[in-house]
Amino acid sequence: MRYLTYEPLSPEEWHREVMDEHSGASVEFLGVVRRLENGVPIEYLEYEAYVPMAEALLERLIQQAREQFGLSRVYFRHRLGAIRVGEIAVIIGVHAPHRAEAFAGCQFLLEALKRDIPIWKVSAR
Amino acid sequence: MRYLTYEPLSPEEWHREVMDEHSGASVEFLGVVRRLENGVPIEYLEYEAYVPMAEALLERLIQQAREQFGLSRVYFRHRLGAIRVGEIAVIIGVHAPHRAEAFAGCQFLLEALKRDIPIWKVSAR
Amino acid sequence: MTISLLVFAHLKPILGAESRPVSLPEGATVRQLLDCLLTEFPALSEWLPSVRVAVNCEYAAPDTVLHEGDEVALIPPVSGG
Amino acid sequence: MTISLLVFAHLKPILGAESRPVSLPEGATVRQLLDCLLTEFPALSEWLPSVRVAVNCEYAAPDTVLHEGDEVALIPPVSGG
Repeated sequence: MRYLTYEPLSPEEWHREVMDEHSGASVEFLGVVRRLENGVPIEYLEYEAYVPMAEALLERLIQQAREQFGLSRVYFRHRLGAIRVGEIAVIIGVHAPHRAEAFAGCQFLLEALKRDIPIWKVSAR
Repeated sequence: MRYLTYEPLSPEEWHREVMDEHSGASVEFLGVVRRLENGVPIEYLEYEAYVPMAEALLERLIQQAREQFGLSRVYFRHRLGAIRVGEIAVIIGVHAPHRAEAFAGCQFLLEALKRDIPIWKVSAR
Repeated sequence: MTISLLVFAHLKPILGAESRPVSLPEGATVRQLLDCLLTEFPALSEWLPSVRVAVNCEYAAPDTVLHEGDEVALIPPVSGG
Repeated sequence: MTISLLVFAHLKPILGAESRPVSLPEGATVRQLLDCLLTEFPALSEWLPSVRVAVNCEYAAPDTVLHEGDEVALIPPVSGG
Protein backbone atom coordinates (compact mmCIF):
# COMPACT_ATOMS: atom_id res chain seq x y z
CA MET A 1 0.00 0.00 0.00
CA ARG A 2 1.37 3.34 -1.04
CA TYR A 3 -1.30 5.84 -0.04
CA LEU A 4 -3.18 3.82 2.59
CA THR A 5 -1.80 2.53 5.87
CA TYR A 6 -2.94 0.94 9.12
CA GLU A 7 -0.11 2.75 10.97
CA PRO A 8 -0.50 6.10 12.78
CA LEU A 9 0.11 9.07 10.49
CA SER A 10 2.55 11.90 11.12
CA PRO A 11 3.17 14.80 8.75
CA GLU A 12 6.91 14.71 9.53
CA GLU A 13 7.78 12.66 6.46
CA TRP A 14 6.00 15.25 4.31
CA HIS A 15 7.67 18.13 6.18
CA ARG A 16 11.09 16.70 5.31
CA GLU A 17 10.36 16.92 1.56
CA VAL A 18 12.57 19.58 0.02
CA MET A 19 10.85 22.14 -2.13
CA ASP A 20 11.74 22.51 -5.76
CA GLU A 21 13.41 25.92 -6.45
CA HIS A 22 10.62 26.93 -8.78
CA SER A 23 7.89 26.22 -6.24
CA GLY A 24 6.84 29.10 -4.02
CA ALA A 25 3.76 27.65 -2.33
CA SER A 26 3.16 24.69 -0.05
CA VAL A 27 -0.33 23.76 1.15
CA GLU A 28 -1.04 20.98 3.62
CA PHE A 29 -4.36 19.58 4.79
CA LEU A 30 -4.74 17.40 7.87
CA GLY A 31 -8.02 15.68 8.63
CA VAL A 32 -8.33 14.72 12.28
CA VAL A 33 -10.90 12.60 14.15
CA ARG A 34 -13.21 14.86 16.17
CA ARG A 35 -14.75 14.17 19.56
CA LEU A 36 -18.34 14.38 18.33
CA GLU A 37 -19.60 12.05 15.59
CA ASN A 38 -23.19 12.96 14.70
CA GLY A 39 -23.43 14.76 18.03
CA VAL A 40 -22.32 11.75 20.09
CA PRO A 41 -18.96 11.73 21.97
CA ILE A 42 -16.64 9.00 20.70
CA GLU A 43 -13.15 7.64 21.42
CA TYR A 44 -12.38 5.99 18.07
CA LEU A 45 -13.55 6.10 14.49
CA GLU A 46 -12.91 3.04 12.33
CA TYR A 47 -12.19 3.25 8.61
CA GLU A 48 -12.14 0.54 5.97
CA ALA A 49 -11.26 0.69 2.28
CA TYR A 50 -11.50 -1.25 -0.94
CA VAL A 51 -7.73 -1.11 -0.98
CA PRO A 52 -6.71 -2.03 -4.56
CA MET A 53 -9.33 0.28 -6.08
CA ALA A 54 -8.54 3.14 -3.68
CA GLU A 55 -4.82 2.84 -4.44
CA ALA A 56 -5.37 2.72 -8.21
CA LEU A 57 -7.79 5.68 -8.18
CA LEU A 58 -5.43 7.73 -6.00
CA GLU A 59 -2.50 6.98 -8.27
CA ARG A 60 -4.47 8.31 -11.24
CA LEU A 61 -5.93 11.34 -9.42
CA ILE A 62 -2.53 12.40 -8.10
CA GLN A 63 -1.08 12.19 -11.59
CA GLN A 64 -4.01 14.25 -12.89
CA ALA A 65 -3.55 16.85 -10.12
CA ARG A 66 0.19 17.13 -10.88
CA GLU A 67 -0.53 17.89 -14.52
CA GLN A 68 -3.64 20.02 -14.10
CA PHE A 69 -2.20 22.28 -11.36
CA GLY A 70 1.52 22.03 -12.13
CA LEU A 71 2.26 20.50 -8.72
CA SER A 72 5.93 19.73 -8.20
CA ARG A 73 5.24 17.36 -5.29
CA VAL A 74 2.24 15.59 -3.82
CA TYR A 75 1.95 13.69 -0.54
CA PHE A 76 -1.21 11.68 0.21
CA ARG A 77 -1.76 9.29 3.11
CA HIS A 78 -5.02 7.95 4.53
CA ARG A 79 -5.04 5.83 7.66
CA LEU A 80 -7.35 2.80 8.02
CA GLY A 81 -8.50 0.86 11.07
CA ALA A 82 -9.38 2.41 14.44
CA ILE A 83 -8.26 6.03 14.78
CA ARG A 84 -8.45 7.78 18.14
CA VAL A 85 -9.94 11.26 18.65
CA GLY A 86 -7.28 13.88 17.85
CA GLU A 87 -5.30 11.53 15.60
CA ILE A 88 -4.79 12.16 11.91
CA ALA A 89 -6.98 10.29 9.41
CA VAL A 90 -5.63 11.93 6.25
CA ILE A 91 -2.69 14.10 5.11
CA ILE A 92 -2.65 15.86 1.75
CA GLY A 93 0.38 18.02 0.99
CA VAL A 94 1.29 19.75 -2.27
CA HIS A 95 4.00 22.05 -3.62
CA ALA A 96 3.27 24.36 -6.56
CA PRO A 97 4.77 27.41 -8.23
CA HIS A 98 2.05 29.75 -6.89
CA ARG A 99 -0.55 29.82 -4.13
CA ALA A 100 -3.62 29.48 -6.36
CA GLU A 101 -2.49 26.17 -7.88
CA ALA A 102 -1.34 24.87 -4.49
CA PHE A 103 -4.74 25.48 -2.87
CA ALA A 104 -6.64 24.25 -5.93
CA GLY A 105 -4.53 21.09 -6.21
CA CYS A 106 -4.89 20.22 -2.52
CA GLN A 107 -8.64 20.85 -2.58
CA PHE A 108 -9.06 18.88 -5.82
CA LEU A 109 -7.53 15.81 -4.15
CA LEU A 110 -9.55 16.30 -0.97
CA GLU A 111 -12.84 16.66 -2.85
CA ALA A 112 -12.00 13.60 -4.97
CA LEU A 113 -11.34 11.67 -1.74
CA LYS A 114 -14.69 12.75 -0.27
CA ARG A 115 -16.56 11.88 -3.48
CA ASP A 116 -14.86 8.91 -5.16
CA ILE A 117 -12.20 7.08 -3.17
CA PRO A 118 -13.66 3.86 -1.73
CA ILE A 119 -12.95 4.50 1.96
CA TRP A 120 -15.66 4.36 4.64
CA LYS A 121 -16.14 5.30 8.25
CA VAL A 122 -17.61 1.98 9.39
CA SER A 123 -18.03 2.45 13.11
CA ALA A 124 -17.55 4.86 15.98
CA ARG A 125 -17.10 3.91 19.61
CA MET B 1 6.40 42.24 16.96
CA ARG B 2 3.90 39.41 17.14
CA TYR B 3 3.30 38.47 13.50
CA LEU B 4 6.44 39.87 11.87
CA THR B 5 10.00 38.82 12.56
CA TYR B 6 13.51 39.28 11.19
CA GLU B 7 14.40 35.72 12.28
CA PRO B 8 14.20 32.62 10.03
CA LEU B 9 10.76 31.00 10.09
CA SER B 10 10.05 27.36 10.85
CA PRO B 11 6.59 25.79 10.97
CA GLU B 12 7.61 23.66 13.98
CA GLU B 13 6.08 26.05 16.50
CA TRP B 14 2.78 25.83 14.61
CA HIS B 15 3.05 22.04 14.29
CA ARG B 16 3.29 21.75 18.08
CA GLU B 17 -0.09 23.47 18.54
CA VAL B 18 -2.60 20.96 19.86
CA MET B 19 -5.88 20.74 18.00
CA ASP B 20 -9.12 21.46 19.76
CA GLU B 21 -11.31 18.30 20.02
CA HIS B 22 -14.04 19.89 17.96
CA SER B 23 -11.70 20.81 15.11
CA GLY B 24 -11.32 18.23 12.36
CA ALA B 25 -9.40 20.22 9.77
CA SER B 26 -5.98 21.85 9.72
CA VAL B 27 -4.75 23.84 6.74
CA GLU B 28 -1.26 25.31 6.45
CA PHE B 29 0.20 27.59 3.80
CA LEU B 30 3.93 28.20 3.39
CA GLY B 31 5.21 30.89 1.04
CA VAL B 32 8.79 30.27 0.00
CA VAL B 33 11.29 32.42 -1.94
CA ARG B 34 11.70 31.07 -5.47
CA ARG B 35 14.84 31.02 -7.60
CA LEU B 36 13.41 33.18 -10.37
CA GLU B 37 12.14 36.69 -9.64
CA ASN B 38 10.63 38.17 -12.81
CA GLY B 39 12.57 35.58 -14.79
CA VAL B 40 15.94 36.47 -13.26
CA PRO B 41 17.81 34.02 -10.98
CA ILE B 42 18.30 35.44 -7.47
CA GLU B 43 19.88 34.40 -4.16
CA TYR B 44 17.89 36.61 -1.78
CA LEU B 45 14.68 38.57 -1.70
CA GLU B 46 14.46 41.45 0.77
CA TYR B 47 11.20 42.44 2.47
CA GLU B 48 10.34 45.54 4.45
CA ALA B 49 7.17 46.48 6.30
CA TYR B 50 5.38 49.38 7.90
CA VAL B 51 5.54 47.38 11.08
CA PRO B 52 3.04 49.01 13.47
CA MET B 53 0.36 49.21 10.78
CA ALA B 54 0.99 45.66 9.54
CA GLU B 55 0.78 44.30 13.08
CA ALA B 56 -2.43 46.21 13.86
CA LEU B 57 -4.09 45.18 10.58
CA LEU B 58 -3.09 41.54 11.07
CA GLU B 59 -4.44 41.54 14.62
CA ARG B 60 -7.80 42.74 13.32
CA LEU B 61 -7.90 40.43 10.27
CA ILE B 62 -7.05 37.36 12.35
CA GLN B 63 -9.83 38.22 14.80
CA GLN B 64 -12.20 38.65 11.86
CA ALA B 65 -11.12 35.32 10.32
CA ARG B 66 -11.63 33.52 13.64
CA GLU B 67 -15.19 34.79 13.89
CA GLN B 68 -16.15 34.57 10.22
CA PHE B 69 -14.85 31.01 9.68
CA GLY B 70 -15.10 29.62 13.22
CA LEU B 71 -11.33 29.02 13.39
CA SER B 72 -10.21 27.51 16.69
CA ARG B 73 -6.56 28.48 16.13
CA VAL B 74 -4.63 30.77 13.80
CA TYR B 75 -0.87 31.03 13.29
CA PHE B 76 0.54 33.85 11.15
CA ARG B 77 4.19 34.79 10.73
CA HIS B 78 5.85 36.87 8.01
CA ARG B 79 9.62 37.24 7.87
CA LEU B 80 11.30 40.58 7.00
CA GLY B 81 14.82 41.39 5.83
CA ALA B 82 16.84 39.28 3.39
CA ILE B 83 15.37 35.81 2.78
CA ARG B 84 17.34 33.24 0.84
CA VAL B 85 15.91 31.13 -2.00
CA GLY B 86 14.08 28.12 -0.52
CA GLU B 87 13.51 29.80 2.85
CA ILE B 88 10.04 30.56 4.20
CA ALA B 89 8.67 34.10 3.87
CA VAL B 90 5.24 33.47 5.36
CA ILE B 91 3.40 30.79 7.36
CA ILE B 92 -0.38 30.79 7.75
CA GLY B 93 -1.91 27.92 9.72
CA VAL B 94 -5.50 27.47 10.84
CA HIS B 95 -7.62 24.87 12.64
CA ALA B 96 -11.37 24.69 12.00
CA PRO B 97 -14.26 22.28 12.58
CA HIS B 98 -14.49 21.36 8.87
CA ARG B 99 -12.37 21.49 5.74
CA ALA B 100 -14.33 24.22 3.96
CA GLU B 101 -13.87 26.78 6.75
CA ALA B 102 -10.22 25.81 7.20
CA PHE B 103 -9.39 26.42 3.52
CA ALA B 104 -11.55 29.56 3.37
CA GLY B 105 -10.00 31.00 6.55
CA CYS B 106 -6.42 30.34 5.41
CA GLN B 107 -7.09 31.80 1.96
CA PHE B 108 -8.90 34.82 3.43
CA LEU B 109 -5.78 35.70 5.44
CA LEU B 110 -3.45 35.07 2.52
CA GLU B 111 -5.49 37.23 0.13
CA ALA B 112 -5.69 39.99 2.77
CA LEU B 113 -1.89 39.81 3.07
CA LYS B 114 -1.44 40.10 -0.69
CA ARG B 115 -3.88 43.03 -0.94
CA ASP B 116 -3.67 45.09 2.24
CA ILE B 117 -0.84 44.31 4.64
CA PRO B 118 1.94 46.93 4.23
CA ILE B 119 4.81 44.58 3.43
CA TRP B 120 6.98 44.97 0.31
CA LYS B 121 9.55 43.02 -1.63
CA VAL B 122 12.11 45.82 -1.91
CA SER B 123 15.03 44.17 -3.64
CA ALA B 124 16.30 40.95 -5.12
CA ARG B 125 19.94 39.99 -5.47
CA MET C 1 -19.87 -17.55 -15.98
CA THR C 2 -18.90 -16.65 -12.43
CA ILE C 3 -17.92 -13.22 -11.16
CA SER C 4 -16.59 -12.34 -7.75
CA LEU C 5 -18.79 -9.89 -5.83
CA LEU C 6 -17.35 -7.62 -3.10
CA VAL C 7 -19.39 -5.50 -0.72
CA PHE C 8 -18.27 -2.90 1.81
CA ALA C 9 -19.31 -0.97 4.89
CA HIS C 10 -23.01 -1.22 5.79
CA LEU C 11 -23.78 -3.45 2.79
CA LYS C 12 -21.88 -6.37 4.35
CA PRO C 13 -24.60 -7.47 6.80
CA ILE C 14 -27.21 -7.26 4.02
CA LEU C 15 -25.34 -9.71 1.78
CA GLY C 16 -24.05 -11.68 4.75
CA ALA C 17 -20.43 -11.66 3.57
CA GLU C 18 -17.68 -9.41 2.28
CA SER C 19 -17.08 -11.46 -0.82
CA ARG C 20 -19.02 -14.15 -2.71
CA PRO C 21 -19.03 -15.77 -6.14
CA VAL C 22 -22.10 -15.04 -8.29
CA SER C 23 -23.15 -17.12 -11.31
CA LEU C 24 -24.53 -15.15 -14.26
CA PRO C 25 -25.49 -15.94 -17.87
CA GLU C 26 -22.78 -15.14 -20.45
CA GLY C 27 -22.95 -11.48 -21.57
CA ALA C 28 -24.74 -10.30 -18.41
CA THR C 29 -24.42 -6.60 -17.62
CA VAL C 30 -23.94 -4.72 -14.36
CA ARG C 31 -27.68 -3.94 -14.41
CA GLN C 32 -28.55 -7.63 -14.71
CA LEU C 33 -26.25 -8.46 -11.80
CA LEU C 34 -28.01 -5.86 -9.66
CA ASP C 35 -31.42 -7.28 -10.64
CA CYS C 36 -30.27 -10.77 -9.59
CA LEU C 37 -28.99 -9.43 -6.27
CA LEU C 38 -32.23 -7.54 -5.59
CA THR C 39 -34.22 -10.75 -6.07
CA GLU C 40 -31.98 -12.62 -3.66
CA PHE C 41 -31.54 -9.76 -1.15
CA PRO C 42 -34.65 -7.53 -1.17
CA ALA C 43 -33.20 -5.42 1.70
CA LEU C 44 -30.69 -4.10 -0.84
CA SER C 45 -33.39 -2.03 -2.56
CA GLU C 46 -33.17 0.69 0.07
CA TRP C 47 -29.44 1.20 -0.58
CA LEU C 48 -29.14 0.58 -4.28
CA PRO C 49 -30.06 4.10 -5.47
CA SER C 50 -26.90 5.46 -3.77
CA VAL C 51 -24.62 2.53 -4.63
CA ARG C 52 -22.09 2.72 -7.46
CA VAL C 53 -20.60 -0.35 -9.07
CA ALA C 54 -16.91 -0.91 -9.82
CA VAL C 55 -15.68 -3.58 -12.22
CA ASN C 56 -12.04 -4.59 -11.74
CA CYS C 57 -11.37 -1.45 -9.64
CA GLU C 58 -13.00 1.04 -12.05
CA TYR C 59 -16.39 2.68 -11.68
CA ALA C 60 -18.64 1.13 -14.34
CA ALA C 61 -21.92 2.14 -16.01
CA PRO C 62 -25.03 -0.10 -15.68
CA ASP C 63 -24.71 -1.35 -19.26
CA THR C 64 -21.12 -2.57 -18.80
CA VAL C 65 -20.85 -6.19 -19.92
CA LEU C 66 -19.32 -8.53 -17.36
CA HIS C 67 -16.84 -11.33 -18.03
CA GLU C 68 -15.77 -14.54 -16.35
CA GLY C 69 -13.64 -13.77 -13.30
CA ASP C 70 -14.48 -10.07 -13.09
CA GLU C 71 -14.20 -8.52 -9.64
CA VAL C 72 -17.38 -6.52 -9.15
CA ALA C 73 -17.74 -4.25 -6.11
CA LEU C 74 -20.80 -2.49 -4.72
CA ILE C 75 -19.59 0.90 -3.54
CA PRO C 76 -21.89 2.67 -1.08
CA PRO C 77 -21.39 6.44 -0.63
CA VAL C 78 -17.79 6.93 0.47
CA SER C 79 -16.88 8.72 3.71
CA GLY C 80 -13.11 8.96 3.86
CA GLY C 81 -11.18 11.96 5.16
CA MET D 1 0.24 72.19 12.00
CA THR D 2 2.87 69.56 11.37
CA ILE D 3 2.29 65.94 10.43
CA SER D 4 4.85 63.18 10.15
CA LEU D 5 5.08 61.65 6.67
CA LEU D 6 6.34 58.10 6.12
CA VAL D 7 7.17 56.53 2.77
CA PHE D 8 8.07 52.94 1.87
CA ALA D 9 9.64 50.75 -0.77
CA HIS D 10 10.27 52.46 -4.13
CA LEU D 11 8.81 55.78 -2.93
CA LYS D 12 11.76 56.41 -0.61
CA PRO D 13 14.23 57.62 -3.26
CA ILE D 14 11.56 59.93 -4.72
CA LEU D 15 10.99 61.74 -1.43
CA GLY D 16 14.66 61.40 -0.44
CA ALA D 17 13.90 60.03 3.01
CA GLU D 18 11.84 57.42 4.83
CA SER D 19 10.29 59.96 7.18
CA ARG D 20 9.90 63.72 7.20
CA PRO D 21 7.80 66.36 8.91
CA VAL D 22 5.35 68.25 6.68
CA SER D 23 3.74 71.61 7.56
CA LEU D 24 0.12 72.04 6.50
CA PRO D 25 -2.65 74.58 7.14
CA GLU D 26 -5.07 73.64 9.94
CA GLY D 27 -7.89 71.41 8.69
CA ALA D 28 -5.94 70.13 5.68
CA THR D 29 -7.11 66.82 4.23
CA VAL D 30 -5.25 63.82 2.85
CA ARG D 31 -5.96 65.13 -0.66
CA GLN D 32 -4.41 68.51 0.18
CA LEU D 33 -1.33 66.80 1.58
CA LEU D 34 -0.93 64.83 -1.66
CA ASP D 35 -1.31 68.05 -3.71
CA CYS D 36 1.46 69.69 -1.64
CA LEU D 37 3.71 66.66 -2.14
CA LEU D 38 3.09 66.61 -5.88
CA THR D 39 4.17 70.25 -6.13
CA GLU D 40 7.36 69.54 -4.22
CA PHE D 41 8.08 66.10 -5.81
CA PRO D 42 6.68 66.02 -9.37
CA ALA D 43 8.17 62.53 -9.87
CA LEU D 44 5.50 61.28 -7.44
CA SER D 45 2.76 61.78 -10.05
CA GLU D 46 3.64 58.52 -11.79
CA TRP D 47 3.10 56.52 -8.60
CA LEU D 48 0.25 58.34 -6.94
CA PRO D 49 -2.60 56.58 -8.78
CA SER D 50 -1.62 53.27 -7.15
CA VAL D 51 -0.68 54.70 -3.73
CA ARG D 52 -3.02 54.40 -0.74
CA VAL D 53 -2.72 56.65 2.30
CA ALA D 54 -2.79 55.52 5.94
CA VAL D 55 -3.38 57.91 8.81
CA ASN D 56 -2.20 56.62 12.19
CA CYS D 57 -1.96 53.04 10.84
CA GLU D 58 -5.41 52.96 9.20
CA TYR D 59 -6.16 53.28 5.50
CA ALA D 60 -7.81 56.69 5.03
CA ALA D 61 -10.01 58.27 2.34
CA PRO D 62 -8.81 61.40 0.48
CA ASP D 63 -11.21 63.69 2.38
CA THR D 64 -9.93 62.58 5.81
CA VAL D 65 -9.02 65.68 7.86
CA LEU D 66 -5.51 65.62 9.30
CA HIS D 67 -4.49 66.75 12.77
CA GLU D 68 -1.31 67.96 14.45
CA GLY D 69 1.06 65.06 15.04
CA ASP D 70 -0.72 62.59 12.74
CA GLU D 71 1.46 59.86 11.26
CA VAL D 72 0.62 59.75 7.56
CA ALA D 73 2.03 56.97 5.39
CA LEU D 74 2.10 56.60 1.61
CA ILE D 75 1.46 52.92 0.91
CA PRO D 76 2.48 51.74 -2.57
CA PRO D 77 0.99 48.45 -3.80
CA VAL D 78 1.95 45.81 -1.25
CA SER D 79 3.87 42.66 -2.20
CA GLY D 80 4.16 40.52 0.90
CA GLY D 81 3.90 36.75 0.94
